[in-house]
Amino acid sequence: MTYDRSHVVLSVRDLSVNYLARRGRVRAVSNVSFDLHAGETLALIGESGCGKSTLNLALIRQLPNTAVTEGAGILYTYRDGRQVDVLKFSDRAMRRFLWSECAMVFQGALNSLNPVLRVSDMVYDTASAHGIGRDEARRRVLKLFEQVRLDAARVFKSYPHELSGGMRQRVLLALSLLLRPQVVIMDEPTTAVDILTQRSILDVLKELRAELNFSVIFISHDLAVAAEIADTVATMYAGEIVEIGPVNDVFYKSRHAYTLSLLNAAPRLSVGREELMSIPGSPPDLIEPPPGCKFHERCAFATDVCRTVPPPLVEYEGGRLAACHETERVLENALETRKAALA
Amino acid sequence: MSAITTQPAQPQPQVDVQTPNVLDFLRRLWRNYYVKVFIQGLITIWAVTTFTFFMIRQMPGSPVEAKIDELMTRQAMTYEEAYRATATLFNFDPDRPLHLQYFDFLSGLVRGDLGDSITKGGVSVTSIILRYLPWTLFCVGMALVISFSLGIVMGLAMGYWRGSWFDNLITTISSIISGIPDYIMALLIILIFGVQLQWFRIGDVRGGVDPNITPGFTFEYIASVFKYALLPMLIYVLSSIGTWTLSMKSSTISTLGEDYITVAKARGLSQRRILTDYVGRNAMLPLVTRLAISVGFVVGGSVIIEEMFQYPGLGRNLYIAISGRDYTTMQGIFLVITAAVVFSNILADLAIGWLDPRVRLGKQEES
Amino acid sequence: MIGFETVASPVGLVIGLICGIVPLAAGIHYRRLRAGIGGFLACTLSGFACGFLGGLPMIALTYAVVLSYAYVNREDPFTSRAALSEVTFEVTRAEQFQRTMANLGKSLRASWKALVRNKAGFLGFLGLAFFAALTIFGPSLIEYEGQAHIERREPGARALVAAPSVEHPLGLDWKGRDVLSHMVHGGQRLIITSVEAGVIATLIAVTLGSAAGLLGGVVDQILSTIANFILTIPAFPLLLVLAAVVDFDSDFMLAVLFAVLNWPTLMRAVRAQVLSLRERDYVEAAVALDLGLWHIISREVFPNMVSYIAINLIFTVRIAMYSIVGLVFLGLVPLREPDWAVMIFTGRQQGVLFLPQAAGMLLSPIVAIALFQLSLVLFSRSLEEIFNPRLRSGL
Amino acid sequence: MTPIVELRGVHREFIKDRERVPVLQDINLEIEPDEVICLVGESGCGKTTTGKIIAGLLNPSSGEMLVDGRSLASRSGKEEKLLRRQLQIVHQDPFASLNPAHTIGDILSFPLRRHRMVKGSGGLQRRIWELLTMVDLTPPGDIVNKYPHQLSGGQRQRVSIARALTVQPRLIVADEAVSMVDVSIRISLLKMLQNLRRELGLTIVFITHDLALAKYFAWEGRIAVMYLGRIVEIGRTPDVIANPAHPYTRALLAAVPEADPELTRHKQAMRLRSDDIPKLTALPPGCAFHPRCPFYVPGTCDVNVPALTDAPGFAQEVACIPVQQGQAAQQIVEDDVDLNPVPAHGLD
Repeated sequence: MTYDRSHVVLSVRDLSVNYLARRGRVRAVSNVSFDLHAGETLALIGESGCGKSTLNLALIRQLPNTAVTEGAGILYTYRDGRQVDVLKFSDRAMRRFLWSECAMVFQGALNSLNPVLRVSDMVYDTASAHGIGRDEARRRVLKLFEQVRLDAARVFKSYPHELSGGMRQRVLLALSLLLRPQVVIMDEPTTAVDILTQRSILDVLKELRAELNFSVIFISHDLAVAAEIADTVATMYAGEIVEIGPVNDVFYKSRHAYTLSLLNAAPRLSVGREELMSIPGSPPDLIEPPPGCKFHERCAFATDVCRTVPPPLVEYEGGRLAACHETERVLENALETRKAALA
Repeated sequence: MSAITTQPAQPQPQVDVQTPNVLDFLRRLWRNYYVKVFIQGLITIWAVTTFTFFMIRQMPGSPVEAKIDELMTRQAMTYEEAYRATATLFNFDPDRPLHLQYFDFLSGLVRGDLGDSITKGGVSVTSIILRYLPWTLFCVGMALVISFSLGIVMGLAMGYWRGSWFDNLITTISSIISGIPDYIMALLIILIFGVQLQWFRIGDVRGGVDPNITPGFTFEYIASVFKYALLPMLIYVLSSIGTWTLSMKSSTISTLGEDYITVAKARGLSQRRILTDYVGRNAMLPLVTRLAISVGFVVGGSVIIEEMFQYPGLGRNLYIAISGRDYTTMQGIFLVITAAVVFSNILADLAIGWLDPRVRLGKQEES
Repeated sequence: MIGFETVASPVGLVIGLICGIVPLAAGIHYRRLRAGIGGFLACTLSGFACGFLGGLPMIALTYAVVLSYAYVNREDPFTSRAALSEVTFEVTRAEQFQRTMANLGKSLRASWKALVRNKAGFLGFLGLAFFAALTIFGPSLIEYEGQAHIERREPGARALVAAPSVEHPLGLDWKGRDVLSHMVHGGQRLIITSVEAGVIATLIAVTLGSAAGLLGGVVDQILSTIANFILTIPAFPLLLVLAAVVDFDSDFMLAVLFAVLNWPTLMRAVRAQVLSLRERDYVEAAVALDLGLWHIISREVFPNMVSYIAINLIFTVRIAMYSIVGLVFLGLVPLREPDWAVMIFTGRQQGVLFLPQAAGMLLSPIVAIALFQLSLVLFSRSLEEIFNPRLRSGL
Repeated sequence: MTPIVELRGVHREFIKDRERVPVLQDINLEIEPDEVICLVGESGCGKTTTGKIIAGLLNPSSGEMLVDGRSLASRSGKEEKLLRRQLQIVHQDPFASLNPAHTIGDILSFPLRRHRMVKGSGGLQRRIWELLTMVDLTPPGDIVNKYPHQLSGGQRQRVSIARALTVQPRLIVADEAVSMVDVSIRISLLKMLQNLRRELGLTIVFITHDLALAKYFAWEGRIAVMYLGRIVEIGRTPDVIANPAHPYTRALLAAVPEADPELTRHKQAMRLRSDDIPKLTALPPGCAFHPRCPFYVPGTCDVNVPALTDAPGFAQEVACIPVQQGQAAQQIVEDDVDLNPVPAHGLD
């Protein structure tokens, strides 16, 4: 997949989110920065509790009241070149911005649709909130439904519970593209569906992207799905982006120990017998995170420096960033693994 | 090549193409959900009525005996004479075997005749019910509508702006008033505002309407009806609104946690639209069932409140009938209340099916 | 009924004092003086209130709490970060007993913390404690005035009933008797009967609901049909009829009758709960481990319904009190003094309802009943937190 | 060797809304002692029901289950209970499989006490500590007095396994036991299960929807692929993965993305004739897969139900008539999935 590297659509600068809990401050997301280019698909991968869902809700400012969002800015560039900071929007402006510029596909397909409304009602709702007439909305959505391989006329008149899980997910996909946004955020869109359904959703997504050329932030814990559809991959651990780069580089030339560990723990179908490595321990407490690198307690490469000094996010060639003290050793290890796999 | 073993496909279940007969028709009728529920309801009403019929006749002290004693002492009749006089007066024969009385009652019931009141000679039970039912319906029904709609709106607002001063204030008040029984509340209001503070005179609003005003569709009459119903209505509202408010609040809060609310917000819908069609409509669903069920209990009114305010409703009449051992009236009022409860349950079912498409589908599949 | 009839007695006080020595000694031994003294006082009071037998469980609990404080600073091998090879598992019976008691004490303290944390619930608890103290200790402190006191009539006054004064803080009733004495003596029967009614109804509901849920099939169908049938009958009017049919000389009969009419709602809820709990994975695991039906009921299903049942018990007690006071108010049950409800009834019957000076006589029982009901509602708020281990540990 | 568990012609129906739902049809399966067998398939294929039947939690509607070569019904009540106890299950959801009301120590002590597996309270505590150490929950003293909600998903799953081990089972059904825990925890759980299998001589029935995981875990064992209540293919794991016979298995394998960008992008998908999965209440006649199958032969597949037998060119058993007749084999090899593509993108 190719995309335009010169045009940045969304630029997230130093974003942090803290939850106020009884026990203290939960640092769910800390100092996250990244750029999303036009037509690019960025996969955020990480385990549950790493902050990826919080990050995506922060981007569209839909976090609950207990969360405090801080940051230098979420800069968005309109098609006409105007640049705005999403964090500075008024509520009204935010409502206009949402969906028409940045739409979302959520994880639970059943729960994402209002059970008492028909699909058509939800389409009209969305359209009228953004000043689009019913006929226009209908015309657009029927076309989109066909593009996502749905029985357009029937689905349009259905209630959510009358559709299967895969159909609902595709309805959401179509609905997210109704206003032709530049950015679509997808939060684990294929997690709750079966393998063959996942396949058809991924295929549809690829087709739509080629045709409509929108940018995608794809959130997933599934490395395989990320490997298939992402242009750029960002690994998140304990609320931070620890590594980011083009998909092949991150997968074949990992520079962060956590990314490498995740890859070594992922079984592959088309490789014969394989030895997988488990990651010891469990993710850290986000209220009192460990000092130094947050991953050091579970890391095979950890040294004394890792236990005390938090590693900075360093830029390497080819748009790569990684926050790891032992990046050279990790890279060496990754290259060896790759060589062994190819042999 | 290995031998291929195959099994014949299992035969398709055959579609019933029998000629329709009565049994078949009944079976299909039974399969219709609403017909089934309706018939079940009728059976329940019959069972409850039978139960109350025999229960009521177990009550010690019959009205006839009381009357016979009175006639014998006052008019110096013999027992025989007094007995016959009472029998004609009461239109009721206490010596008639119980099961025959029961069959009389049932056959009357089938014809829509509930018999005559025992203590009020010549007045039919149906006319008593028709005379007093509207008062109760008006007073309690109005109160129910007010407290439900107010409760829904307030609960929705409280849940949506959770933790605001409005929420905290109303939650506290609701918890307190929902914890106090209705007649205790009535007494408190009468004693504090009526007797101690003298804001109103309780003696002025006893009964259903000012007896000096001629009934009619006049402003004066209607105003009087409202004036007399105001206090009991206020008490009904106060004693039930807390529960509605708190239930709606918790229902709203759990609805707000649903993904589709977040999605609706992410779609940029206006707050009003989200509040009504997304939060409100879904949060209301569990309450609608309870509303429909409460409608059934409207008919009975509250015996104590009506007695306290001498309000001419069914509840007070039931109390009078019980004290006077007026079997037929008691029986009639019980029947009306039971029927109301049964049918409001069916109504609840219908209402939820109407409001919630998921349930609608379930019904169709079942039938 | 059981044990509560014996109201506070001096003998109980002596026994309580003696038994209080156990926690006191434990407190001194483990250098937990405050807990020890608290335990001593608790024993003394509970002994005083309920006599020896009623106070015995209280004494055991206080001892447990004191021990649990003692265990805070002691190194228990079972909670240390030792590895398997470093621990000896053989312990004496006494040590075992102490550990069990300490664990009991810990969970009691956790419950107390949960109770205190919820402000509304704690307020309700204080209210209930007040009423408990009033009805348990009050009667032995304030003498009951059963006889009329005509001599108290003010010269020129039309009625005996009088507003509150220094001598009679709540005023005089229509016979010139002290309202305060009636308040103190008149709550016990009403409260106990309501609680009895609630407990019986809950027992019926839980038993039948569990049976219907666990056994299913025909049993379930029959029980559910009966429940639905009773639910259709308007309960309070039927209670009015039954009040005439059944002879209400005994309060217990009243409670039973109420319970018979009011179990179905809770029964259906319990049934639904059991049905959903039965489907849980941990129940299935218990089946696979062949732990037996009794274990599944008592250890897997029941503990997860306790808070639900307790909340419903309180709700049923409220309804019971509502119905009983209502019956008295309508004059449909035999009236016996002293009783809060009877105070309201006679006040209304004697026509003093609209006399401003009768406020003390009428408002006292009304406010008491309202406050008691309110306390129940508030208290039920914190039950969920007390019984749920997840909420209790304050996560 | 006598199979530890054998299913013979097992059918299972559920009644839902007065309709019979045939969840399992004609399942024949022999599970050898010490073996790892994986049941894979999409939701609704009956794998969990099969697992529950094997664990003795459900009885077949018809057909029978044999334990050690004899049917359970032919044994005395006591013996039956003992045998059933030796078949244990570990559930999918770590948040639902432990009772929130009890501490971990209590949860483990119930079966130990009930079946008198230990002596005295000292022995009980020692055994609990041993079990926790076995499932790598150390130090045990940290865990015994905790409630389930104080543990992480992975830790809870370990407790579930320890609980199953209390009764010294011979077979454990792991029903999606790792699908709800994180990727980083998953492999260590699987490794622990493998170790336990080796040390205690356990038989493991591993149920999963994740083919890659099944391949990893059951490499030395067998895989059974299920579709709409039937086993459509069964054989040694390397055979099934490298050389799938049934078109459904092929479709599944082709659909799974791989955690390797080049590999996964060069994978060729297999287009099915339909995306709709038939309802269990309205199963198509003949082979249930025929409405979706790309190799559908009219007049055969929609009439006859294929039996699970050998097929030419395959080491495993398969239930597909065209494959059994060797008709589809050539066609499949020609235009189907390239399962082991050489990555074009190397180490540049």
